[in-house]
Amino acid sequence: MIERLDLDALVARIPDGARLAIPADYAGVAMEATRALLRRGARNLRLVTVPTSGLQADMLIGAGMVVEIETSGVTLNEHGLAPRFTAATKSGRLRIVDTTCPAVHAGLQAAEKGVPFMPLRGLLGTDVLAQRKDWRVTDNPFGERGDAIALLPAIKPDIALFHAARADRHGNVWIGRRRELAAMAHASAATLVTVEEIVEIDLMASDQTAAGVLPRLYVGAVTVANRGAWPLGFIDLYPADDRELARYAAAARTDRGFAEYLEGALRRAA
Amino acid sequence: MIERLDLDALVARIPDGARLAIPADYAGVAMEATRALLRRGARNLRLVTVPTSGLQADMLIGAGMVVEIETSGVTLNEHGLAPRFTAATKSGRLRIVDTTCPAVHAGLQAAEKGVPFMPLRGLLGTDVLAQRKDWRVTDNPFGERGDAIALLPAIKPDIALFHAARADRHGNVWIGRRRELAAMAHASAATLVTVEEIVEIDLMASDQTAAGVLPRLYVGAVTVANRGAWPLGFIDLYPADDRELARYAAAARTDRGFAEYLEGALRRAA
Amino acid sequence: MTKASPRELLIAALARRIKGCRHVAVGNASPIPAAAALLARAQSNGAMIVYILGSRAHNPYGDGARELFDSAGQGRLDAFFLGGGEIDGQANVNLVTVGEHDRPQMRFPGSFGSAYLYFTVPKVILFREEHSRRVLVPRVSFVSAPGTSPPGVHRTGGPSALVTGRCIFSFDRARGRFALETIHPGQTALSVRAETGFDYDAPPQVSVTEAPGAGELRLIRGRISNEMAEAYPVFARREWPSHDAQAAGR
Amino acid sequence: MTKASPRELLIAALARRIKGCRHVAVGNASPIPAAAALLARAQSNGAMIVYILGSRAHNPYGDGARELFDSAGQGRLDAFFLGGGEIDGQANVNLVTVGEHDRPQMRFPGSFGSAYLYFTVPKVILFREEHSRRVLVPRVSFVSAPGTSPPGVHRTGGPSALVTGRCIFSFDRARGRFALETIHPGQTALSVRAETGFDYDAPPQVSVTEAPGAGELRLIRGRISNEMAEAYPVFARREWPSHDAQAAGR
Repeated sequence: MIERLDLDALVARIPDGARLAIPADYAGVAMEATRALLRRGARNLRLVTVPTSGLQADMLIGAGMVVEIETSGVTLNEHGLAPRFTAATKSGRLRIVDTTCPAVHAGLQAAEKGVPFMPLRGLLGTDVLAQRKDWRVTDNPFGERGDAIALLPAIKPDIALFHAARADRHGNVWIGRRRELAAMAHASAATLVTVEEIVEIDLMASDQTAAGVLPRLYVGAVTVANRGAWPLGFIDLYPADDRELARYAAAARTDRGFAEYLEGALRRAA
Repeated sequence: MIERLDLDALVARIPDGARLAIPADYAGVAMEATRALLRRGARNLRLVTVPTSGLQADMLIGAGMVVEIETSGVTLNEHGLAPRFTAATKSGRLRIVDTTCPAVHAGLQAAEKGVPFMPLRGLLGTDVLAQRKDWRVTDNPFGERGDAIALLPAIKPDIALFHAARADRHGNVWIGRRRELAAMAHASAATLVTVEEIVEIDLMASDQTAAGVLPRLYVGAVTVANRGAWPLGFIDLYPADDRELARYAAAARTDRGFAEYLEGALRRAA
Repeated sequence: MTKASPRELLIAALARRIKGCRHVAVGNASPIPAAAALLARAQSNGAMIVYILGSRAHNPYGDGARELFDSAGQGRLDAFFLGGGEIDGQANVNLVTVGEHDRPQMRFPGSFGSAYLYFTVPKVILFREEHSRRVLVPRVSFVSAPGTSPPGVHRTGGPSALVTGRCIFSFDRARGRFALETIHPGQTALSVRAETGFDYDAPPQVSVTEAPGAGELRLIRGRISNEMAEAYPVFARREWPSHDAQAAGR
Repeated sequence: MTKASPRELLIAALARRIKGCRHVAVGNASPIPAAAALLARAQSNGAMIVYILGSRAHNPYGDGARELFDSAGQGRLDAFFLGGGEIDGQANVNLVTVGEHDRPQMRFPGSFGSAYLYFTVPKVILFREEHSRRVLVPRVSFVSAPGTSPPGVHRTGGPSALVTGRCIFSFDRARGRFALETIHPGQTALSVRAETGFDYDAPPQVSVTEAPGAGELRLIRGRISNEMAEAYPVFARREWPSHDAQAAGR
């Protein structure tokens, strides 16, 4: 049986200072858990966005809980720039480790395979590469002399946190086509999941459901969070709440607007 | 719409000399297509087993159609050693490129990612590594000095051939949990698939089915082959025909027994 | 039928450039390229495979977000649309910062997949609706993705054109230089030159970008506007307000 | 209940060695280790996750055949059973050839995952039912997987024991040497020494391998024999013929 926690107990598993992997807006963002984390007041988080983020990273940054973010992009998409991220970049208080989407996937795959690094094409001559003192360029030992290729170190988050449609009582989590969530969990020391529901069947029992499962081997704890990705949309279960996102985008343009929005959001969710 | 071919036309897409990737016995072996290939009489095939093989490789080798096999293991499992493989290894006529299962997966993943190589732990001090002149050992540039690690070149088959439960009319193929088939297809220049049935729904339309799909982007052609993995078993659709496998294992112990078995098998399938 | 809007013109122009491609992808915050890809797909009789980041309906992958990049690395992605906070005359693209990286004057969302896809996709079409000296600069502050690479760099892709709200430039990879191809209705060679921060080649006489035909316009305002409502609801509502009811009814 | 068969004794002995493990995997052609893993799992009250290669029912992975190796690389696989065409006194394992690699006297199926899992799984239990000088050799002809590695080699796993049809050896990784731990009923210290091709340590008095208790035997002959009929039908029929009807009825 999987350990089932309430939201506060779930986010208590995210220690201050943790390297926390979070998925992109389209892949299942644990917003309800994020509000619980914001209520608790986490400190010094180091976010790894897989490979991008939006509202979730922006709120954590706005609340001053993030010291570092490794990301390919933070944006509210149709609702514009992520305002707290953008403000923080100019303040110099947030360490931004710029990367590119396939480099995030490659780094997680390196951790998933238990290898120290992964090669990746592209990158040469970019300032993304120039900024990354932790990346290396080497000659491809299988190529012509002078065929340079970048090597990226494994990304090993402490915690992966995401939202999924369902889990079974054993802790198998149905992630469907969002296989980056599996890579993220494989790469991370521990994985915390919120789900819309716990189902009674064993998701691994039939190939039909097992094809979309992150197995219990990787899952530390599960919490039911109804509409847990709101106001972001979640697969075919609910669309994004565009009105709420627009309200956030407008409010978060200023420090004060953000503080008021946050207070309201945490009060309502409590 | 996907190109649908009859079995002979499907295997006509496998040129003599092709580097041909085939899955392990448990993952969906296209035995009916293999019999068509045996009837045609392919030449100089270079097999890559993903990561092992059994009856399929043994029959192709027995028929003299294979010049090279890169494999982690060829066995009839409970029915003993693969007799034609074993005989061929002693004849010196078959080039055996010994490997280890995770190295096959890593090589395919390198091709899948479009990188020239993949690092892998383990291997150091093995004769598997010592035999592989195409593998390299390097110092891990992210580790302590002298932290040696093996680098394996990408494996890029010309053709991937396997059997699956179903495809839709667009060519999306449902592979369920057998994700090594996706890696094999991604790594290969072309993929040929036999299926138990063509379904009328679009397998990509719902997340429930899409989670187990190899998308049409990779699929060159599809052929319906009822009980296409026989006498091997196939997922939950049919078990292995142990009597037939025992019959093969006994017959194939000798050149003559194999020739007689082959003749019977090809006649019956025609 | 009313005349094509400036954006509908862009949609049709972009769609024409990817005709015949088998596999096309559209990245973050790119409603006009997304509509163009959907238009080209609708015209391809089912042959074109289109990925639109953030869309559930237009996701042809089974391997998660990684598959876009992996398929590009395999040489299976024919065309990609890329925007830019800044774009310069060598087709370098900046999606990160203007000014110092650690204390920027301006911060964009990030490089997304550009530092990889620009190298691996044969036909990358740069698109930025805003055509101004703020965007089209002599030299980008930060290279998210370089327009060209020195010999020896493994590169199977790169920029083929730059489409803006004023014109279309083609890109000569060997020379690392843009050439004005067509200007949109209402623009002149001079107005384009005035608003462009980098130098480029221009023919003595430049023709006007072809407007969408009646069939294209019908497709855009019908099927494409409806498809767009899923991944780009805000854009679709703004661009095709009269189609709201129709889209909601689907 | 009839007395435990020699194989049932081995199943129980192997199961005891993986007690408390969270994640255990069994590779190719290993019916006795498979039964042992299933027994340990049945006794774990749902805590143990067992993978049996080739089994559909006992496949806890969602990422295909790769996941066994990836999970080991992550440090998530606690125990693995490994056989050997040859095994030597330094716990080197040969699954490939005896004699010249290209013109062997004897060819085994291949190394499978041994060249990797022997390095990455903390507790690898070597198992070979045949205990003879043909199998337990002074020095293997081909090293599929080395028992020990020099300092500096990244290695988080390795052999912990060797279980045969005659006895159990434990392995001292620091010394690279086996020690006789227990002998199975019917064996003597001398009979084991006579059939072993390598040198090993032995205590002055060696105890006998503990036989399975009544509860273990009931589990083996009931639930485990039924579970085994799926992945190892030939073995299950031969070992537990009286259970055929029961298994068929499930």
